[in-house]
Amino acid sequence: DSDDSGDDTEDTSENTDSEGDSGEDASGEPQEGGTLNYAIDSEPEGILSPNFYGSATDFEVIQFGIDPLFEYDENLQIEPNLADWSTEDNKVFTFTFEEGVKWHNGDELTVEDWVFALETLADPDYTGPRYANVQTIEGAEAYHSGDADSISGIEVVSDYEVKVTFDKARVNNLLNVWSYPMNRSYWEGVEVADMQDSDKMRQGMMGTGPFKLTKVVPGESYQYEANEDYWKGAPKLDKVIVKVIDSKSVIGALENGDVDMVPVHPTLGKQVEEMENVDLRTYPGLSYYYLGFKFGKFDNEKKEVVEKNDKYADLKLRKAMYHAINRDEWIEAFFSGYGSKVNAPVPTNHWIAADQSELNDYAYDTEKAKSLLDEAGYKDVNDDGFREDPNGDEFVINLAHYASTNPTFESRAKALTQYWEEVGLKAELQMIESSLYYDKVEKDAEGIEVFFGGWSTGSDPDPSALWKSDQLWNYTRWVNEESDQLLDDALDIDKVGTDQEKRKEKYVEWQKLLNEQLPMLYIAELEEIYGVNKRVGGVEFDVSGSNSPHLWYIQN
Amino acid sequence: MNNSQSNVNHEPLLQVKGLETAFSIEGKDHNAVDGVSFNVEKGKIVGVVGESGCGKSVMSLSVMNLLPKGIGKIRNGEILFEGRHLEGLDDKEMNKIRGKDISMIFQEPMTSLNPVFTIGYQLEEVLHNHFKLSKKEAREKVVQLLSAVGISRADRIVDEYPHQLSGGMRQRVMIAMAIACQPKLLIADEPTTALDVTVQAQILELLQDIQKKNDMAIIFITHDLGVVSETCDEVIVMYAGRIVERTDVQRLFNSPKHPYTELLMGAIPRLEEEQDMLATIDGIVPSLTKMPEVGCRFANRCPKAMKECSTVTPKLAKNEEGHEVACLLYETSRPEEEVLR
Amino acid sequence: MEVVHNKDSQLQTSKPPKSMSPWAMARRKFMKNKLAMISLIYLLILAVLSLLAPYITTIDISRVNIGEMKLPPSADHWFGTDTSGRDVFVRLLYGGRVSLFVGVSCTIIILALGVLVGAIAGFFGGIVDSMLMRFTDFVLNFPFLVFVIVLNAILFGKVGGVGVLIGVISLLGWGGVARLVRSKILSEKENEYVLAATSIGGRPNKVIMKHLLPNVMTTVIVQATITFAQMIVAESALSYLGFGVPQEVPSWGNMLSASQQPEVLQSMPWIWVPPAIILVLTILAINFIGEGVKDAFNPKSFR
Amino acid sequence: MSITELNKSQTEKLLEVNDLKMHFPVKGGFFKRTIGAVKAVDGVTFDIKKGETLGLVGESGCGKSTTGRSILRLLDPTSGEVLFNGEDITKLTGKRLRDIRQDIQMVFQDPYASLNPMQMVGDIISEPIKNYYNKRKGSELKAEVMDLLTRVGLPEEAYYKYAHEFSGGQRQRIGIARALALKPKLIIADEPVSALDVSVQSQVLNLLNELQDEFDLTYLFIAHDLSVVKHMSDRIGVMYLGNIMEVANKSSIYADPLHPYTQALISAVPDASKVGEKRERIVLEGDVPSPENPPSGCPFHTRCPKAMDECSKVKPQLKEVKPGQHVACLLYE
Amino acid sequence: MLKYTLRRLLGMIPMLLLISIVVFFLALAMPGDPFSGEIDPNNTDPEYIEEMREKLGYNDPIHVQYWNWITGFVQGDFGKSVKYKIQVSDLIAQRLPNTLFLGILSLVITYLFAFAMGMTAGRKPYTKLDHFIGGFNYMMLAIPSYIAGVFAIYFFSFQLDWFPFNGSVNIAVDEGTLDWWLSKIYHTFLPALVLGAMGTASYTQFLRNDIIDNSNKDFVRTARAKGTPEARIYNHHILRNSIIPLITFLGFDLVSLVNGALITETIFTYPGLGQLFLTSVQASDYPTLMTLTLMFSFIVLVGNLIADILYGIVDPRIRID
Ligand SMILES: Nc1ncnc2c1ncn2[C@@H]1O[C@H](COP(=O)(O)OP(=O)(O)OP(=O)(O)O)[C@@H](O)[C@H]1O
Ligand SMILES: Nc1ncnc2c1ncn2[C@@H]1O[C@H](COP(=O)(O)OP(=O)(O)OP(=O)(O)O)[C@@H](O)[C@H]1O
Ligand SMILES: [Mg+2]
Ligand SMILES: [Mg+2]
Repeated sequence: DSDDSGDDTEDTSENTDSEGDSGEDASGEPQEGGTLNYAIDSEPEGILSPNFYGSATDFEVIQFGIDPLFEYDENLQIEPNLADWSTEDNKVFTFTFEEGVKWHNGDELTVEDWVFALETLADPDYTGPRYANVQTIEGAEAYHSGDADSISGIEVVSDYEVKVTFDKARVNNLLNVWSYPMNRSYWEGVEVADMQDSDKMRQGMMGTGPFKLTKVVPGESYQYEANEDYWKGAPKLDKVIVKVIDSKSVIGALENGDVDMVPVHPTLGKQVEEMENVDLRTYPGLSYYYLGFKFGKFDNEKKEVVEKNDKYADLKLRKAMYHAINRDEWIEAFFSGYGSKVNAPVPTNHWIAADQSELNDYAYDTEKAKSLLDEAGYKDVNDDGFREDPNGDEFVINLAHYASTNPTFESRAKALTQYWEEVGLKAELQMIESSLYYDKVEKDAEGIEVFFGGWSTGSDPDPSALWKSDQLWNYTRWVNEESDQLLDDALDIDKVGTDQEKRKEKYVEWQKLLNEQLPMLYIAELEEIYGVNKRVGGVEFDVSGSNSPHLWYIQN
Repeated sequence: MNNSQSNVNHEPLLQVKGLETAFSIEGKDHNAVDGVSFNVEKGKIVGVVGESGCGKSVMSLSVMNLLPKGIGKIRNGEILFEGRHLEGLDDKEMNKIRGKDISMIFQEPMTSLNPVFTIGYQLEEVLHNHFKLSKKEAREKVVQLLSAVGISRADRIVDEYPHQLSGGMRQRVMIAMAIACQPKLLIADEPTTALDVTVQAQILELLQDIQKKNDMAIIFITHDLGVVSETCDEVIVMYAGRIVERTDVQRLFNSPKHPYTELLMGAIPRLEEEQDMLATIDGIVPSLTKMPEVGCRFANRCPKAMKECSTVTPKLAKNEEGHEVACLLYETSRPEEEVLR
Repeated sequence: MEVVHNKDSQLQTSKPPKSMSPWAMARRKFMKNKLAMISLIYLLILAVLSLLAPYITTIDISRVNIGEMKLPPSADHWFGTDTSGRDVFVRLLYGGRVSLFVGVSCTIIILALGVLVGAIAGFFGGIVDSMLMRFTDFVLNFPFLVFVIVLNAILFGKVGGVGVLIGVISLLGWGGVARLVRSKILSEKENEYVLAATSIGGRPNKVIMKHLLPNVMTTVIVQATITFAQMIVAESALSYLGFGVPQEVPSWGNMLSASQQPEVLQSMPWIWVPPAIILVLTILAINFIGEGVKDAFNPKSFR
Repeated sequence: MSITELNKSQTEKLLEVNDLKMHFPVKGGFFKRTIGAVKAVDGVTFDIKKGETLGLVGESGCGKSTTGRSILRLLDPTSGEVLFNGEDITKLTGKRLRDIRQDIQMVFQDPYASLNPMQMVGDIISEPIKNYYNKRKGSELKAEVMDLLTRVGLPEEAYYKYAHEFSGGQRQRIGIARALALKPKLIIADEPVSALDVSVQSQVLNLLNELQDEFDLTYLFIAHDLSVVKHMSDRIGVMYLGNIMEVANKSSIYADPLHPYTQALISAVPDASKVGEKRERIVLEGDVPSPENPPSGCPFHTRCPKAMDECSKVKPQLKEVKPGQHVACLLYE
Repeated sequence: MLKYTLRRLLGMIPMLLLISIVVFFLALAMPGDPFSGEIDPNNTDPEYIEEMREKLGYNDPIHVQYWNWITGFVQGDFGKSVKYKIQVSDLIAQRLPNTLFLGILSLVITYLFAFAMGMTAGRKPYTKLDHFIGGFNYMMLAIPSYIAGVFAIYFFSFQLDWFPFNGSVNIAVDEGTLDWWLSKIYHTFLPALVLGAMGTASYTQFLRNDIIDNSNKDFVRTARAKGTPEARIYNHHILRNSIIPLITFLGFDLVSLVNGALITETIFTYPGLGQLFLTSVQASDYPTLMTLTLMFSFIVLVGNLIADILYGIVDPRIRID
């Protein structure tokens, strides 16, 4: 994670395909007019298109002007927005578009605009990071390599209906497919290769969302005005100004009313809570922290784990290390309590999350940790106060953590080592420059044994890329056939069909396995926190994020 | 050189009476000039000689009211210029006199001109300070002045900067500046010391010419007795802030009276005569903070010193020939009460 | 300036023949300078406290104390504790260790390099001078902070932390001193005593060592104070920006960088104000000492 | 010194300077190329006999100091030879060069800048001895230095003092003591009194005269004050713009200057002995030209009242016009 | 003058070339590349990253990379920012005006204050006012600019709410209008003040000392002897001499502005080149990083050149041709 904002999960983008839900009725008396000052505390890259942006910060900027085809409800279940769908087999989908939806320039939204978006993403010259979201459409690969002039899997039926055929039936085809249209006439005459650089994307944007972008001061602020023709109803606010502020200014800006709404780092939550004029709003997040172990080395050519590392192979050792950590205290201390324990690599609010009662809770228990270590043969044989390994050799846990200007990183990592030392395990901390950190982890660099990490889950819960033993990003290099099988099964249309519950079952089973085997020590999941000025009304949050901003308003 | 004779009014141009100028050093005032009195007649050249540090410059700066502010001040005495008191005049009043009636040139022609203004500009300034002139008139006048001091390419020099000129030329510019308003008195503080002999000769020649032409009085400060002998009408010999001897030039060189003057003259090698040994004066001029309170200040270096020299302060007095000297070897110099005792 | 040294032989017998070297005179003058002496004493106390920090307190400075986080000043924790539950006062002492150490080391290396290059270029002149000065210009053309950041980013993590910083800062910082020493040597070389030293049979190395360097030394010492202050600022600024000494090492800059956390900036002044004040006081003290030294060596004020 | 001795020693040439040239390169431009030269000394020829004093006069910047320094090889002359006791100093290197400095010493102009402010007087004076006689015993050395101090008229306490505690005249004595320390045969005195007040000046001049007799010294006495030079010297060389214009016994130079420049120079010196009488002064026009761009032919022709056409073309050579009187002027061709 | 300038400009070329090589190798030596750690299974995959590395030429031989970079560079093609995904030239064009504005404003502040205080103090040295100004300056010199920045935000923005704490302009006003300029000044004032504080202090002291020095010069005595009024002596004769070194500092100011901008812009979230530089280091955005580094070096070179040339212009004693 390269932002020094304090948000230190790897959430470099995404999961944001989910937008607030529309049906929600805002409470209070909506008032017409007014300007909302919305702040973001790290610098956006300035790519004002959902089809091209790369950083989550950019999404925060553009969210006011865009509107996706589908949305997610408070259970992260997909539901229609601009378009509805139907499918028989999870391979061929028919999408029906809402009629009468207008682009900001007055054009009417048609399926052509979406097809244009899909073609752009699949274009050989496409410079953004989203090709994977169209890759699964039949014929996309051919189009991408330049072998075809169009994507064969797309069949336009009418202005408001399109049929899309995927290369094969999958459970998550719908979740995965790209859901933002692009206005074809707006982009007329701009080559795909030039889109990212063009002023049309840097200085303006074209969307169907509740607000129109009217002014841009790059890297600094963005001004939106209400889109009176918004298909779900005209917004209540006249204007939204998105400002970039430094994270250290957040409190001051909230307090003196310069900013109405801003994401807040957990450590600041208490202060915001105390403010008279500001409400602290929280909702369950989809990210979690873990401590991973390196069980081997990966060969990226062969796509397999080639070397084994036995240092942490003993499950009792890992369990003892888990029991030694006082996660509640740690979360309270470093996240001011805006978070909670997790016991498996899935945030508890995700729809696939196993019921917590089904999982072991490795509660803080130093005695248990000690006895587990004794059992496993980790004993202090030379009376230096630290345990040696079963062979009687010195045993040091090497913990790696990323470093940035945020000083809490060092202390929270140090605190973890101190927990281990309390049960007699010597531990050393290595802080690694954050820009290099995941590179080293990915390359299984020397010295990386136990590593701290964070992750965000998207709306499609499939964790294969992180856990399958043939995946580069399976950082622990943990190889477990049962796990691989479960993950495959969960996607297998033949096994789970289109039934979400069935799919969830697979994942629950998988979570139990991981909770038992502990290839990672799952530490905590965080809440997302917003500071919202009391004068702002109509804002609702759930696990999928906020509701649509056209419902927001200013009181008084 | 005696043009002043024609003047019926015998009031001297400049009268200095009992001048005491003090510097404050570490909070205490010390007299750098201690009871100096003399007159300068119209059109006369008065030479002031003495070793380094004996107060020549301070005396002249006192007359010009140019003492460093806050450090030096006139403590006592009167300075009368054409009968008008100069001491105690404020800057505004003084500025009307400085550069117009009395002007001054300094030893260092290299640093006395402002390096960032053209020669012409600096000359024009003195004219603007005292007369209402248009730019063009001033410039014409400046060119004229520069030619008058013997600078050949005057119309070009006006636009040049001081660093482009040689030392001799700069001193000429300084002279032009000093005579621009046709002052009645020019104070020249060692104007030729920094110059080579051949150039010194040029400058002395020029000064004498101008003096004659303008009927100007000059106070000529130098430590070169040779220069004094060739240029001055009268000579004042100073030592440690006081005048020890004063008379006209011939008499001084033919029959110096004060032992200090004698030694000074014996110490310089002469071109004309062969000397085996030069006279020497042991020791140095006492610094301001070490001045003896009473007695003759030269006593501790004087070969003819008597016991009383360190207790009795001699006074400057005229003998019959009009030769003034301050030395106890001469009766006239004894303070009255001392004589009585 | 004239007549200030007016003791002649007669006077000397009455006074005790006490004579002082210019060093001694400068020392005496310096000691008379109250502000400089206070500054010096402050700096000495600070240095001693910092050096002795491990002996003064037994606290493990790297330990995170979850139970004692963010405590305001109290009898237990004079300056309170920081967001990691570490005692701010103790960290301040340890921070002084690092900051002063970095400052001193950089200053020494910079001066050594600068004097070496400057003296060689200035004394030998000619082609040696041209080459060295071109090289110095080259180094001087790197914007200091920019290159320190880039270099530090490269070397960081490959070699030990504080050492890298010292190396990088020194490597980029000596140019100014070299130029200064060179010009000082050039002008000092013009003095007749250097000619005299050669004329009485002195070899070049002796002339440099015995005659030139001692006279250039005064300038170097004054420069040393300036450099020292600059280096302390450089270290702390870099650490503040996150490109200085590693975060886990307490230094004043690192402590100050805590003020980038809004909660600390606004509601926990005890965490960032003490290092800020100590830092400012230290620089102030060094500057005063520098002024004092300059004054003490200034021949115009030999009284 | 008896008359016979004097005659004998005076015929022996201690130092011969032949066509000495010292050109300082002028650098300019980005690449610091040599773009010109300051012809500080441009073909100077003279000799000094044992035991005599040769005076060198001339206006500021005419190359007097440069000549003096070149003789001591403090500067490396561009061309020409300097024979000391028949040995060419300009060709010497290494140890031999250092050794020659035992025999030739220098007294400098500025009594302030010529003494290292960081050294004690004792060290200043003993340094030359230490440079050459490293093994000399401490006490012996100290006695020697004390002796020198007394000899130049300084109290013995001076040993432990620093230069800044002395007046200009006293400092000059220290400089003289340093020059004497190696018992040299020739002393080059480069304007030793021009920074001093008249009263102090006479002390130093007298001292130099005394020392000459006592240590059997030969002087090259440089000054710009003609009367001082005349007082000190047996013979006088007059320099102008890097050239010697005239060399002769002091009596003949004063009584009968042949070169127009010498004539002007002498007439320009204000002399206290002639009070009241108005002398005929020859006042030269203009200033000394820059040695970077000296006039062609005779360097003096631009200011010479007797200049002829050919003066700007032909550079006159030094010639013996009268016995013992050498002049470089086309008037005497 | 012109010839000299041209010659100096030519002389800069080899220096720039050398620096460009150094910069290039430094960038090469920097660990990791912009894609290190960019992982996100939701919309990127390892193949995409490898593809991008290849596309951007990270896998070419070194000399080819250098050649491509430097030839592009001299033609004004600085490459594409990896972080912002636009041409570096465009990116710089966006930020440069802000930095320029900040720099100019800070210079104006520096010189205005320095002149006012320096002249006051220099004219009446050793008075109470002088001591006060001196003490103030000592403080300013001792407070590192980042501390000053933090304090300034703390007091002026948060406690007093006088100035904004971030940004360069209020978006609500239209570009080019008077309000827009005022808003820009309003936003830039505090960072400019902080950026200029150190310079102000040292210039004030410098000017004061120089005025005192100059007021003891012989030419001042000459001017007095001419009957020149005291005010004119200070405001004209002395000031003109004291200004000369100060003006030549302008060149070196450019250099310290570069260093200062890094810190100040970061603290005030002011979107200028300094902030961009730090972001590009953190994000390993090499094209931007290299361009900026080279550009800053260039500014230093130019700054030194300007200092030399200004010296020749304002000081008649120096004639350069
Ligand atoms: N600004 C000053 N502050 C303190 N003392 C001063 C100052 N100016 C002159 N003096 C002292 O006043 C005394 C007389 O100095 P003055 O300059 O008048 O001597 P002078 O006869 O002109 O010498 P010189 O021939 O060197 O010019 C000296 O002792 C000198 O030290
Ligand atoms: N190191 C040098 N480099 C360049 N030019 C020099 C150097 N030393 C002397 N000169 C020049 O050589 C000329 C002669 O200088 P020199 O010092 O020998 O004159 P001088 O007769 O001793 O004068 P003064 O009476 O002023 O001492 C001068 O024009 C001087 O500027
Ligand atoms: Mg004087
Ligand atoms: Mg000389």
